[in-house]
Amino acid sequence: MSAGPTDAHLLERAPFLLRDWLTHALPEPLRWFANTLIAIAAILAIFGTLFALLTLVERKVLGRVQNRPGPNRTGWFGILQPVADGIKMLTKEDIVPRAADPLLHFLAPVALLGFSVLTFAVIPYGRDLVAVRLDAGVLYFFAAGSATELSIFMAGWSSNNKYALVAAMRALAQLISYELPLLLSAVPVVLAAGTLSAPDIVESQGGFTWGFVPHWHVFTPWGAAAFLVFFISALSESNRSPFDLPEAESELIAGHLTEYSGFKYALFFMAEYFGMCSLCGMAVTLFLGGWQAPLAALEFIPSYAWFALKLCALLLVFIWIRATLPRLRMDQLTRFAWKFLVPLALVNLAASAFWSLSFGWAGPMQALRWAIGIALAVGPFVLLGRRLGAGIGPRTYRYA
Amino acid sequence: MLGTGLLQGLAVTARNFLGSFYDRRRFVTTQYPEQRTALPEAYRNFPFLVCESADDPMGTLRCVACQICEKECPPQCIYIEKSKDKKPDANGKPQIYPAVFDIDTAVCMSCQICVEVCPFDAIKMDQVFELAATDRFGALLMDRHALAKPNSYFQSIHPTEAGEVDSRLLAARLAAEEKARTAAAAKAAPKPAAPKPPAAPSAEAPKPSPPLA
Amino acid sequence: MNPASHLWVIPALPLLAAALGALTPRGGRRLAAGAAIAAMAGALIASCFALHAALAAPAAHLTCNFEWFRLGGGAVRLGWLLDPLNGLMCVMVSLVSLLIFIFSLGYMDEDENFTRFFCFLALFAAAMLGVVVSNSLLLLFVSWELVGLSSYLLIGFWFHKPSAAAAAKKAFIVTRIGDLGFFIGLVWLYDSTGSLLLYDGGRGILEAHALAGLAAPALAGGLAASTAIGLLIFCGAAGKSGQFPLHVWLPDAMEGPTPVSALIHAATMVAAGVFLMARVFPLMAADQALASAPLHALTVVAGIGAVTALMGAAIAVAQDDLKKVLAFSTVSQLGYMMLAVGVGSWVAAIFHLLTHAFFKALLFLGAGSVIHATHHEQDIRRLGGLGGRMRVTFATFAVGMMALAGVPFVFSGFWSKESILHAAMEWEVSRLPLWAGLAGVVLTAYYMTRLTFEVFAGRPRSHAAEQARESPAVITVPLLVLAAGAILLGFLGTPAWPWLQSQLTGAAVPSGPLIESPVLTAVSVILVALGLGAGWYLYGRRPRSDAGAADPVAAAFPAVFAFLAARMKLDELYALTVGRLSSALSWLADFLDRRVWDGAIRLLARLGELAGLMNGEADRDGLNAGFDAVSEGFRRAGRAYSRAQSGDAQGYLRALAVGFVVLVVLVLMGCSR
Amino acid sequence: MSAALAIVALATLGSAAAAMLGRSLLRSIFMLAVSWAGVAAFYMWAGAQFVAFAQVLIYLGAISMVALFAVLLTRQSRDEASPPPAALRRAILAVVAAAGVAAVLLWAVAHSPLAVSGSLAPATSVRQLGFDLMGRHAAALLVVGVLLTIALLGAVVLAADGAQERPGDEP
Amino acid sequence: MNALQLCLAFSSLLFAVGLAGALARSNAIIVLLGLELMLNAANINFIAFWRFSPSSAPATGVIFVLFSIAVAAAEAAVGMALVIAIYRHQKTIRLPDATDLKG
Repeated sequence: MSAGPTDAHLLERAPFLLRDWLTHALPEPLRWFANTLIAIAAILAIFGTLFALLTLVERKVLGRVQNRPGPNRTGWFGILQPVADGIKMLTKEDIVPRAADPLLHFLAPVALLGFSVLTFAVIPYGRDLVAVRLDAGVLYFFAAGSATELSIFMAGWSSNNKYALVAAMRALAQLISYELPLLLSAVPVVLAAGTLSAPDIVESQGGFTWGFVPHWHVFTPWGAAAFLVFFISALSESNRSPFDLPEAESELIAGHLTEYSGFKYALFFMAEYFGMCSLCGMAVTLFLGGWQAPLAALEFIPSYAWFALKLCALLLVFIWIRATLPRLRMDQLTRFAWKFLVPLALVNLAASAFWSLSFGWAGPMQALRWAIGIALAVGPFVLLGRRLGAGIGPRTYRYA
Repeated sequence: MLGTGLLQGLAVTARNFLGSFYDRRRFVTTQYPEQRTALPEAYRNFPFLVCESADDPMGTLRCVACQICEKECPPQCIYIEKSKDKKPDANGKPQIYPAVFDIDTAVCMSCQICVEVCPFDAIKMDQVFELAATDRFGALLMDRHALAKPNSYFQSIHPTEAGEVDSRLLAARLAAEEKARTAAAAKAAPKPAAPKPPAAPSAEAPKPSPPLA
Repeated sequence: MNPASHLWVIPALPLLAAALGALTPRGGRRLAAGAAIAAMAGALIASCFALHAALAAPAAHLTCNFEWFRLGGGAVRLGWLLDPLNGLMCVMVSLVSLLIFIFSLGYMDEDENFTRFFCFLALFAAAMLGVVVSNSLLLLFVSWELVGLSSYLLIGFWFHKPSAAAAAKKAFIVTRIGDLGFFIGLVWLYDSTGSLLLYDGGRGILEAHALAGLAAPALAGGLAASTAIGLLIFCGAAGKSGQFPLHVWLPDAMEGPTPVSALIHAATMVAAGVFLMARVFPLMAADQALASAPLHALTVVAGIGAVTALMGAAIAVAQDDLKKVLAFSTVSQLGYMMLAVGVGSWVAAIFHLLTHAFFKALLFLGAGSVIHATHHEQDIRRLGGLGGRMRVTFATFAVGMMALAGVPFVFSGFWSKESILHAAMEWEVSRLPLWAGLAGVVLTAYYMTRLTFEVFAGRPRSHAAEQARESPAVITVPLLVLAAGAILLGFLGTPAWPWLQSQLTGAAVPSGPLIESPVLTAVSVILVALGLGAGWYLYGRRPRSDAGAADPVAAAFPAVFAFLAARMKLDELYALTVGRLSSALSWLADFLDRRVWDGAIRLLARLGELAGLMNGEADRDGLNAGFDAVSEGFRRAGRAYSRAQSGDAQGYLRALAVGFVVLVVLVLMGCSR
Repeated sequence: MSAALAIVALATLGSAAAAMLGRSLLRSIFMLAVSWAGVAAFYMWAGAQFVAFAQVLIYLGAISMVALFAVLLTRQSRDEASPPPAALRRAILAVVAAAGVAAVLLWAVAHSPLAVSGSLAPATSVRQLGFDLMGRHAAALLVVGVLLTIALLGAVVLAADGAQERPGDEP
Repeated sequence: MNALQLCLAFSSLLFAVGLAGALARSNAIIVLLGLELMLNAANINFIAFWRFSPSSAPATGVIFVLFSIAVAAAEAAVGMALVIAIYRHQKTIRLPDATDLKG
């Protein structure tokens, strides 16, 4: 964490001022240590709170979508529901099956939460507001994210329960399948920005065309396609509906969480929401301009507020999708990844390469550039979609 | 094109989400403990024992402890002990009454067989559903005091069926009174010309009433 | 901004259309055709701009070179080139292609693989334009091969016809033979100059520095490397342009749909060879300065061209198939162009190339119109009498025929042919090309007259010809446009106003009198008149009455006519020589295998057997025990060794580890001692 | 500095040894994952961040997954344990061979004149790495890409069941 | 013993552990993973020499390790596929049983 922007106004500098006020009295090496600790504490506190709120908001939104009010008993509008849930989770009995592998059974949620939290380190939450400024930040993010698969498998295996094991295998297949498009859809951004460092990627999205169209990657043809692929893969990577096969409660009880209760279950829950938040944060960073304001006139609002706004919007879309779509089948899931997302991401890579190469085109060539770019994004989508949807019609029932 | 269906679905849910804020009629739920919806008449849950008056429920139970329901109950949740003595029933006729009549609501499955087999219209289906208790050993076992509910209650929850039952019982009582009067008259007039065949009103009465569904 | 840097748009547009066509399902006829025609129109517009830019500075070779990829230390560089030669070729190719595309709309209307056809056509045009605009022989070669591929696809478009499939294969293989030479030439060139860029600011292979190095007498016999390389490249050009030894694929290629024939024979594929020669002319001519060399590359080119010109014209005299006549006429005209290159006047070659493209495309499309109207009747003996019914076709065909025949002063063919003959006359090395050219002139006029009278005069000689109707506008409009071109184009390069020549060479050519050498012109006009007259005398005076009647020439000279009709038996000759040679070689190999080697082995075996016999005798006589012991020892050793081959992977790994340790220890002991 | 190295090394070696000794296959793989993470930590220590992340991504994210899949797909395998004498013999041989190799290597390391220059890690930015990969080592990168593609195709072909997809099983 | 030698010693020991595992265990998967450990040990050497090399300009060591990791990934994929193929044929993944090509 650096000293923070010095020329920005007070609100923008508020986090840094607060930190410096807390630690200015300490001698140098200790101060660095304290600063780091404060960063960790801040991330944990903010995202912990966000997690708590998110569980409530999710239930409220799901309720609204289903024309119900949602939880509204605990506290004003159910605001204390997360607290109640937390107390319930913490006071529940922690059961470890006798046939389980106790060490792995214990380690799985811990490791999962650990890796999920690790991914927060490289996301830029605001101007200069990033915990660790890494040269290869995006790579770090995916490396830490990919390690979560191991934890889920650990949970499924160590439970020694057939449902949990099936869920673990599903989780493996699903996460491996969607890791690929997730990475591939991030590569065009790296290509365009020319850096693997998340703060630099956000910086590269600054500026406006004609004063009101921000230079976010999602507003380029390849960026829109890559965002779509990234978003779908992120849904799958965070085991969210409609890709929640590992915990498909109608088939597998609770999947890899079947044998977990009490605090460990809460840890899993937390890790999943953390994963969701960090993936959304990365999506915001890569495609939605990170902490950049959408209009030059709105830049007086501090950058971290913009980031939070975008993050919350994406999370709401996650919830919205959960409220809408039914769960896929396993073969449909993998088919979708390998036959649709991966080719789309690969073609999109070429599209973004074209976009970078045609950087200097101007005037009527700019129109041509857009036409080709859009064709490269939409054409494969339509063709692959037709391929994917071939043979899927209204189902005919033989005996009905 | 791929994805249009998804977008349609998303539009539907978004409409629901937004609509739920300004159109209260969309809501399918009620705030239960405070707001209660009127239960439909056909709703049935757990049996109760019908008594004639709310003032003296034990004295006016219709049950004669015939134990048919106890024997028919599939999960065997009914326990009955006959009384040693007899008490006059609603018609004034002395009858055996249940000294103990227990139903274990933890076991009862609300199948209504006890109601169907009862020849005395003494046990009927209730509409209760808030039977939760904090004591899982005693509180779910209902004794006859807890089970007894007046006929007026029955009238209030199942008016159609109750009216039918009442009219039938009234007919039976009238028939019995008629018979008693005839018998008294016969006792007064030593030679009855043509003694009426002892028609069994209780057996005759249910005939016109269609079986209740 | 360098206009050459946008040059890639020209081939990219039809390529895009081809890609779109490939992705279009069979039903999307409108989409595929529309995309192809729109792309071609766009390419035409872009070509016009390019030409405009090129004419602004005719002498400058505008280039746009870029690095394709870098492997290790070296980089492969490609580039685009823009000069008047390129620009003219671009405009010509895209204009003729556009007209042919439009024509195909009508011609291929009933074909079920309509979309595929347009996809191939667009690919072909893209490849050809790629050949034209590339500034690197490598890129040119790649496009060149793409041209070959798409011509294969197009000739074999009706692949369900065995003859079409065979013709496609033949075209592909024969041109490949030439391309092999081309490729070797390229490799040699790259080896000796380190670049394949044509113009590269002084470092290109067509620029003085590289040429000076190449023209030195480096090979045996005082030959220059440039002679050998030039001849190798000429191999490729000869294959594509149907020059004498490799021309056999061209007439067979008529199996393809007629627009394809027009595209291949008029505008593009065959022109590619001549264009290549003109493009690398500085390289070809580099050895001219070397007076001591026994052979100059251009001499060979001129010779081959002369032979081809004469031979093609002679064969065309005796063909009965409408398109075959035109095909051999193409061979002959290409011979003229090569002749022009060979005698040093590549400008005349390009002039003729341009005019020929128009009038030959016109002729082919006219033939296509006839074929379309008569439901694929191509035999001229069974046609006839179409002049009255298909007036537009007849008129435009007549224009094309007169242009090809070289009817003086009005038609473009006359002017371009005159410039070639004039160049041939001024060549000092030999007069043979001139004689061959003059002989070709009379033959050309003769066979074109014959063709026209057979097809359009007299009365219909078959049911199909009786039923013929004029073709729709989509077919006739391109004909009219091409006819106009066939007339007007000639005036760009008359000696009195040598605009084309000045632009192509980049230096102002002084305008001379309209007729440069009156004697030569008079001779050639007389020869044309002779040819026309002979044709009219034999075929026009009394048109053939029915399809079975014998040809008047065949009646007079049956042997000669049959020889020519059988294409001078060249195919048979190849079958007899090349085919026979390869059979002979395989027979020889088989014989060696069966008799010689087998015999030797048998002999050795016999010897071994004998030795064994003797050995056995000796063994049995007393050595038995000893040999037994030795062989038992071998067997035991083998068993021990095979025990090591346990199939146990870990065992191997273990052995490796132990071996490593032992080795290191041994080495250390050796060192410490 | 060296203390951090020692801790990383001990953790890596310990988990690797535990993985190689462990009875349970799954636990072995998890221990190996720890050991790979240790190697990644070593890379971090040495200042090669990019390699460290690549190590985590590929070893923890991919290779351990593949190994887990292989274990699960071969779960019905006959009992692993060899007859005791053979297993013991192999184990002893293995330890002897490995110890020999280790001894030789350690001896070589200890007796080689290895000079350490510069206390700072050479600064290699990701950008520089990218330029190197795409520039000087472009050919190698191409070859490795082809190798990976072919290896993956080969793996699919090897592991694919020969049975045809049943008709009518489409969604 | 300086830092470089420490690193090299670390890699040697890791190599030995991997070798021991590859030699001692009969399960093909563990053997393959032992090989992976040995590869990792080799990579450690590259990084160590890169880290302590006198000429710090080229990132050859790092690039070598990247390639090595890629090759290791390919090797693991093919190896596991082979294990599965062997399992399908022989219903076992014990290496000592896979001796069909025994001489």
